[in-house]
Amino acid sequence: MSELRFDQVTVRFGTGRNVLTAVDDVELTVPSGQVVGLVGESGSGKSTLARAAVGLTEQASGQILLDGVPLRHSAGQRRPLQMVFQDPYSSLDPRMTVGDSIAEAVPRSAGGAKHRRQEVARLLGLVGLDADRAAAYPGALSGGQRQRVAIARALAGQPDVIIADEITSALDVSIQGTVLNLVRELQRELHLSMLFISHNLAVVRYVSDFIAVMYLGRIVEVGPARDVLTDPQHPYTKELLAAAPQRGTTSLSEPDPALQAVADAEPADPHHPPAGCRFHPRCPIGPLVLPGREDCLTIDPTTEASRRRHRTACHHAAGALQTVDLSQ
Amino acid sequence: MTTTHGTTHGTTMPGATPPGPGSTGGWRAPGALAAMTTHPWVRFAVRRLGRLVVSVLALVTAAFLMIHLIPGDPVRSALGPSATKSLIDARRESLGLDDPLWLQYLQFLQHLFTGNLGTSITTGLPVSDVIRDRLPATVQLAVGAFLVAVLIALPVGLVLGVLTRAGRRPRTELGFTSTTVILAAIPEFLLAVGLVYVFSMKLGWLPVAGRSNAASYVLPVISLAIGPAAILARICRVELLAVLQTDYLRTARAKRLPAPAIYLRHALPNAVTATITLGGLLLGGMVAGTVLVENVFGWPGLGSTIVSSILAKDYPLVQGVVLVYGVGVLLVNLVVDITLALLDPRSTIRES
Amino acid sequence: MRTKATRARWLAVLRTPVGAGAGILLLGVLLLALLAPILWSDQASAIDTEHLLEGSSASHWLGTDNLGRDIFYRVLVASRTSILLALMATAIAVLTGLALGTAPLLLGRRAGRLVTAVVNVAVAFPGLLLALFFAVVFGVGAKGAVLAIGFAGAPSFARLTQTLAAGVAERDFVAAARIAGVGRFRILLRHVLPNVAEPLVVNATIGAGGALLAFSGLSFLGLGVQPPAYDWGRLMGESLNGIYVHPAAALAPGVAVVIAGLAFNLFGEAVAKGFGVTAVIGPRYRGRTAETVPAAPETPRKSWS
Amino acid sequence: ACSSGSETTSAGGGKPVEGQTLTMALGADPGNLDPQFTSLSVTHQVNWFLYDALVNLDPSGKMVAGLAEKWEGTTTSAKYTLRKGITCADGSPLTPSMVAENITFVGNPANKSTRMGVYVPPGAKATADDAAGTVTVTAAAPDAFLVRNVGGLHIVCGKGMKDRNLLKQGSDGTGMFTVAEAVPGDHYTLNRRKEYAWGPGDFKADQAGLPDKVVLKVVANETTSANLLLSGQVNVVPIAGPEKQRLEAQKLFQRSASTPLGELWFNQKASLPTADPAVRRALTQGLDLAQLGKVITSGTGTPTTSLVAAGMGPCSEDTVTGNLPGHDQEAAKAALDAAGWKAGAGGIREKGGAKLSLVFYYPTSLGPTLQSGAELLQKAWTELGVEVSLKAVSTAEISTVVLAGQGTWHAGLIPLTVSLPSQLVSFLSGTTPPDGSNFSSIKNPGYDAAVAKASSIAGTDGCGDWAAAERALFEQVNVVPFVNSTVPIFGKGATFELSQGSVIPGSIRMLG
Amino acid sequence: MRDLRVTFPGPITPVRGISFTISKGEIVGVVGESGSGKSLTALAVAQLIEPPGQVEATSLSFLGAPLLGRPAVRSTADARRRSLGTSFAMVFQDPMTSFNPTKRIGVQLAEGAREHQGLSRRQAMARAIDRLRAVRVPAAERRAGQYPHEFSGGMRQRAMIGMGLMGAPALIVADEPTTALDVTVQRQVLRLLETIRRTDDVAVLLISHDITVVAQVCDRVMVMYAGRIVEVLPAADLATGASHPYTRALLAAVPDLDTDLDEPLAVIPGRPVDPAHLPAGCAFAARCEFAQDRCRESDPDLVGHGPAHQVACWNPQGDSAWQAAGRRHLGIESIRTGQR
Ligand SMILES: Nc1ncnc2c1ncn2[C@@H]1O[C@H](COP(=O)(O)OP(=O)(O)OP(=O)(O)O)[C@@H](O)[C@H]1O
Ligand SMILES: Nc1ncnc2c1ncn2[C@@H]1O[C@H](COP(=O)(O)OP(=O)(O)OP(=O)(O)O)[C@@H](O)[C@H]1O
Ligand SMILES: [Mg+2]
Ligand SMILES: [Mg+2]
Repeated sequence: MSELRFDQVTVRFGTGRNVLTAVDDVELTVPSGQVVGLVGESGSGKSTLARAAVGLTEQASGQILLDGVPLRHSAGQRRPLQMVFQDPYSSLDPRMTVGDSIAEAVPRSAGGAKHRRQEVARLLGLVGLDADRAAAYPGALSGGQRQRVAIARALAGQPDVIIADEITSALDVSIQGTVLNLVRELQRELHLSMLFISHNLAVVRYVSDFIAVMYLGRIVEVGPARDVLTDPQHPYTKELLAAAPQRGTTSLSEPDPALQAVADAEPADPHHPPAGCRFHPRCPIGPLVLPGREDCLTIDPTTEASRRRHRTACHHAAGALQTVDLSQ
Repeated sequence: MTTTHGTTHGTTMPGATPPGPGSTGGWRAPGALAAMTTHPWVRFAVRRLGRLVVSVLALVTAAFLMIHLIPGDPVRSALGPSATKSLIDARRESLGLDDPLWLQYLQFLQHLFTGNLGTSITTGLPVSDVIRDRLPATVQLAVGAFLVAVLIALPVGLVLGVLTRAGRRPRTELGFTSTTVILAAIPEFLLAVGLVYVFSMKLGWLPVAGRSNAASYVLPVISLAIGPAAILARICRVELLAVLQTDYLRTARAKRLPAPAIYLRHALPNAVTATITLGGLLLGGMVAGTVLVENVFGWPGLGSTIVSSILAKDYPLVQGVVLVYGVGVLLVNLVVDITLALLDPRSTIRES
Repeated sequence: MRTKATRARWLAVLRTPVGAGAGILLLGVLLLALLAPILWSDQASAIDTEHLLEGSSASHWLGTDNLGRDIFYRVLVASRTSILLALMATAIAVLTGLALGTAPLLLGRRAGRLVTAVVNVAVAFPGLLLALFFAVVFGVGAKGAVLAIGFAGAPSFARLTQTLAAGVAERDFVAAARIAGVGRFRILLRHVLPNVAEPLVVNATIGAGGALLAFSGLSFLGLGVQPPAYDWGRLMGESLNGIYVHPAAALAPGVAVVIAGLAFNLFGEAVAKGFGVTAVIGPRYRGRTAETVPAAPETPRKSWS
Repeated sequence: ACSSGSETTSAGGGKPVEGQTLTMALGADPGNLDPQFTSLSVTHQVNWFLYDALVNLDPSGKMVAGLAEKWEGTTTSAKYTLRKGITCADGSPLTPSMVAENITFVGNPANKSTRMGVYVPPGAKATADDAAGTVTVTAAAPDAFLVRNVGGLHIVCGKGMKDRNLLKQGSDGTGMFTVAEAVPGDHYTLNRRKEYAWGPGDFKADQAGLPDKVVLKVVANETTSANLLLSGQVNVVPIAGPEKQRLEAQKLFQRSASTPLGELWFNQKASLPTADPAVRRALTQGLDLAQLGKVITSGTGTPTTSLVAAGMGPCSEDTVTGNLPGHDQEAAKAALDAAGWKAGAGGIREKGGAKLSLVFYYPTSLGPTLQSGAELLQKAWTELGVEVSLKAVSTAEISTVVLAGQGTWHAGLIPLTVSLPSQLVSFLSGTTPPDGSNFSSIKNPGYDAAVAKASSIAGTDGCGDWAAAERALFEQVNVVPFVNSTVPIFGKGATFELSQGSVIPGSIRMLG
Repeated sequence: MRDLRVTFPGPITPVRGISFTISKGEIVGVVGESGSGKSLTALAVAQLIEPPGQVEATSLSFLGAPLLGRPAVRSTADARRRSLGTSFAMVFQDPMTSFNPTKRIGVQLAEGAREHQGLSRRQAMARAIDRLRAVRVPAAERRAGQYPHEFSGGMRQRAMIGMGLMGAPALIVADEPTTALDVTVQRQVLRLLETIRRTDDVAVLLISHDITVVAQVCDRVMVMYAGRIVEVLPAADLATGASHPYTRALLAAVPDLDTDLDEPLAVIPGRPVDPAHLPAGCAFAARCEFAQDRCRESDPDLVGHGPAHQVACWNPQGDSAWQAAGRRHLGIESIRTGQR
């Protein structure tokens, strides 16, 4: 329905010496009616990006545009962007019935109390819950049910775009499936645009049309889901793919001794991100492994990214330089 | 929240700042100075000192304003409604109250720096002398009671924590809780009177009052210490119970350490931190308790001065006492914070 | 808005022996405070100069004071003043604390941080200092004492509220409400306050016990209630000097203070235990918090319970 | 009848023993020990140990030898002949010129001594004849009790006169003791001078049972003091409050002094309702003074007989009994009606639209009984149709508000303790504050006339006129003294005598 | 271990009769939904269940020595403690909270060695540094002097494993050691366990909720449900040989990189059972597609089902049955109707 665009968005926390750039100059588009999956390791800034979009965090610079218009967040208005949170246990007020929680999100302009009640019943139905559940408190619901309520609440705001931040990672695997199915179903039914955040490539793959990979506050690769998964350009994407457990392969193959230098490297400190390519201390094709790649130490690969396949932020990405058209 | 929290850089311990494994690329090359200023201890000290200075300033200003906040005219209210105008004017003049407020404030600060706290209205002695004479007795009493409270509360709280962990011995727990709640609800002065009755009058074991020999410290210190000790013991137990629930204690058990090692080496230091935080606050409260206890035991301290100076509207003395007392409390808090920082390496970080 | 589960927990609290005992005790104390002056203020103020300063007897259970008034009735009647003042001071502490503690949520970031800083400094100052301050500013009397004890308790309440509210505010349901366009004030009322209510109630209850104790101390010293009004502290101040002559008269107001304080404290403890509240401010040392509020638990990477 | 006392077996039960330490409890810290710059009675007690006066008073109030063995004088001059061999604490002899210097110093208003006007009349000067060993004092104005007054001044020796800072926490006098240690707020230790032989009257240096050391302990709480006495940690304790009863029950050695406590004053500034004698009389009639006295002394008081503290003055005539309006509620009401104060709205009397509303002051420092007394008084006057607001004030406020002011108080319980009728004159007549000390604006020609007559007669010969003066006051209900409190001083392991309410050091006997 | 039970007052029995044996050098995985009793099993094995929890078992022995029952003499108790202290290691789920925050990592590692192996302070510290190196903590010497909060999560988990290696462990029980970690770090840690198993011939009991993780590293997989083992099979057979409906459902519910994008994911309807209200019969019956009356009446035992394969099911399904029946189960309908 609507296109969400992050235009050079930067988010910083703290001040002075303690400043932390959680999201650094991010450029990302969620095309209308499509699902963009955002993956990346913990602390890479995925949630921060999402929170900036819905106005929970202020961005230091850049714009977030909905259909080309900068988003404004003022109380009382319909919020075209809605978010579903990771933890269904903390995203529902334990002191409120789920009906109230959902009703609260129904825009005031839409109608009176009666309308709101009907809307709650409709939404509960939409996410596969009985309407009489509206009177229940979250404590009486299972994790999966709560996550459905959270989704219903997000839908109550009549959003154009939904941001789903790791909505399954707090759930048991057996429940994860039902939520993923629901998300897919609803997205197709309602033609929602969606930013689907997860650290699990397999999950992202299952729901997304596009995949963006984030590392230390930057998008390092973005492209159509299938392309990124089958032809990853950035070494970090490759590492993620390799780490994703694969059924049937009992291989935890020892890393190449040559790669030992980076194999056990720690995640970088976001307060002091490495200069040049942020991934270089861990990069299996970077300066610590292959000599002669000193450019990674100093030159930031994101500047040229748009000219590479999948907008990859890597000097030594496999593919040739080319522009990617997200709206293909 | 995330796995990357607290990685090596920026939080290394004193003296040791070799580059981390991933720093080969020189993505952070802290200079010596930068390392110094970013050192957690330095940062902690700077921040803490800043807070102290702000607090002291607030205190000094409040003490100054106290006299100026008195509705109407402090001199008039000191002298009473029927004082003559000439008398009031003369007094105003001598107190410098006709100067603009900022000038008076500056003068006040200047006097403070020279240790001049003014002259007591009732005795005519310099306030600084009065305080100097009486402060030690109060400090002795409060600190003594604090130490006793801690020495009673920590072992009792810890032992009871261990005994009643995970809902064991519910009856003991009930007894402990009720005892401590009752003890904490008894006003110090009542306790003091009771103790004198039993130990001095009936049994004749201890002196009734005064501050002469070691024996004369026993009752005042105990009557002051028992209430706080009860509170402290309870907090200590609750803390210990919380610590006993932690994963790292399970780790310690998984190491098959003997019970004493588990409790003393692993549980105690962690349980003690919160206890100390509270303890510092209690020490401040104990100084308040001295006011009452000093009265009962004829203790030559500042506590009795506090009350009499207020009742006599001896404002310079009240002001001096407020200042000294406030600074004392701030210092105690400083000591507590430093102790905590020493005991718990995270606190220096956590502060920010 | 109280959920059924909450009501059940309250009932559960009252069903434990400590909870039941404390509940009954507290109810009794409050009823006494309400009724005693209506029932017995005549007996309490009947002057009988023929029987000055007598010990306990059949007609005067606890003896008489130096106007021949019956101490037993005076102790009973004093309950209203004592408890009312303690509750007023607690109300001041709680309201001020709530205002200060929730200010960071309502105000902008900068103003909020300023409030936080002020509270942090204020927490360090003990109540007695404030009591002195108010005694000077407002003059010696119940008004100054109420304000002093109230404001002395406020910073710790503010800090507690702040800690608790911040913990709730960073939970996702608050973020969800904000995304849904709910205003700050409404979020505070509908989401934050109900979720911090229990620890606040517990602390207010225990705080009232502390205030009672503090008040009796101030009145005892002559810095609290001024004659001819009387509360337990003043009764103690009057009769404690005669403790060796008429122990019953001297101890009765003290016992009343202890019992009433106990009622508040025990009730608070029982509720705290029933609700699993660990944030408890030590009674009487309320100027300073025993903050044992656990920090909001870190959300593990993946956890399912 | 100065000191009344009861000697009982349990008090000492032993013979006088040597080398003991006497510990005495003081109710408050004496503060500055300089005898010429203090007005606290507790300091006065301490100074008794450190300094001597020219003349002493025996327990019955009779003048006995002090530093002077002989004295004589008129209303304007006094002459003292010093004893021989008196030495100061540092061993230097006490000379008449030293004594003269003391008197002149205190009498000089420029020196702002607090003892001026109390012992030495303002402007009095003294001359010495060292050879004859005499000191002669000349007063600027007549003083009926000049010899006795000046004779009571504590004499400071030369070093102390030069450096008064020495005296703040030390001593330089001819007294029986010297300060060995001063810990303000806690205790003062005094050592006895073995060479001391010039005690009151026929005191002898080889008296058995004198303590070698005296420890004065500051104990504010009377219960604590009583406990200290009972547990033997203290030998001498003055007790004003309810602990009296307990100690009395123990049958301890006891000497008591009585001081005025129930003294009702009316502010008689023109324009105040209490300026009207009829109102004052009615208000007094409305009170049951006996009952009030009982309340404020917890039943231990004695009826007042004079405005001068009982047993302290040179005169002993009862001027009070029968001269105060008796208790008569109905008469009081009628009198108020007659005075124009008619019952108004809310039962409060009114006159010309103004309510009969009185502010009543009473001191907090004299114990909780005054509070009760005030409440009783409030009740009684309320029944008369008078609105009474009580105001408890500290001693400091009393002296600044009442004694120095002219404002908003109407009546008060303000006990004034004096030991000579002449000391009362400035409070009861003459200029009002701020220039004078007639704080209740009394204008009583009868009193003034009687005083004028009495002042011209030196010594006890004027007693009859002084008594007439007091009676004139009571007739006009200018001031209503009705009860004295007795403050017993208890002793355990020691006996002693009192003079002017203070323990006489030379009378102390330690018992073993 | 035979017939292990863990009981809490209530009475709740979250672990109801578990039997298994782990041999040297073997990695055994335990999977199951949350609350199925995995952690309690691990804790029971490690003798870390505190009263009021109670552990019962017909036999529970480690390296041939019994672990249960109060030893008659003190020395036996000490010996048992020592033996457990040196040859039994435990790695917990949350590396953030499993270290004492007030003690240096090195000290925490050395502590056990000083206690059980009688090493001096210096020796123990040297060994700690050596072990840190062995688990590939870079700059081990400096790291040993740091506090836990200065470690990253993965690093802490490695240090935790290093702590287990201070002695000469025969068995490492790892309770969800990678759950709190990033996928890339997870792989490092799993690799580390693998390496240790290979080089030191240590047995590993690896607990995880994620069947794919277990499948990757383990030799043998035990599937737990409601406090019981419902299926044991070699990890290699997981994809094809699993025959308990629960195992099947678990496998199908987790998407992987090969999941068919056009099909909805498999779903296990309903909720896990509450250990306080166990149904009669098979605990899984209520959620089971193939449940029959018999399933609801009596609880099946764990019985052999081919070599190295045991199943506790009255109605185990073969690969083909699953394929056929499973489809029915995967409709949107099941979502829409909610969870029963
Ligand atoms: N409110 C905040 N204040 C300071 N730092 C923050 C705040 N929120 C997030 N950060 C930091 O910003 C960085 C990015 O965090 P973010 O939560 O966006 O990561 P993420 O990719 O969502 O991680 P995860 O997968 O763990 O959810 C982290 O280093 C985090 O510590
Ligand atoms: N101390 C206890 N008292 C009562 N019940 C308990 C206790 N500890 C655990 N349980 C119950 O035992 C059951 C199994 O718990 P356990 O921790 O072993 O599950 P798990 O399989 O490890 O789950 P997870 O995957 O969440 O770690 C749970 O239902 C839990 O509620
Ligand atoms: Mg996130
Ligand atoms: Mg577990």
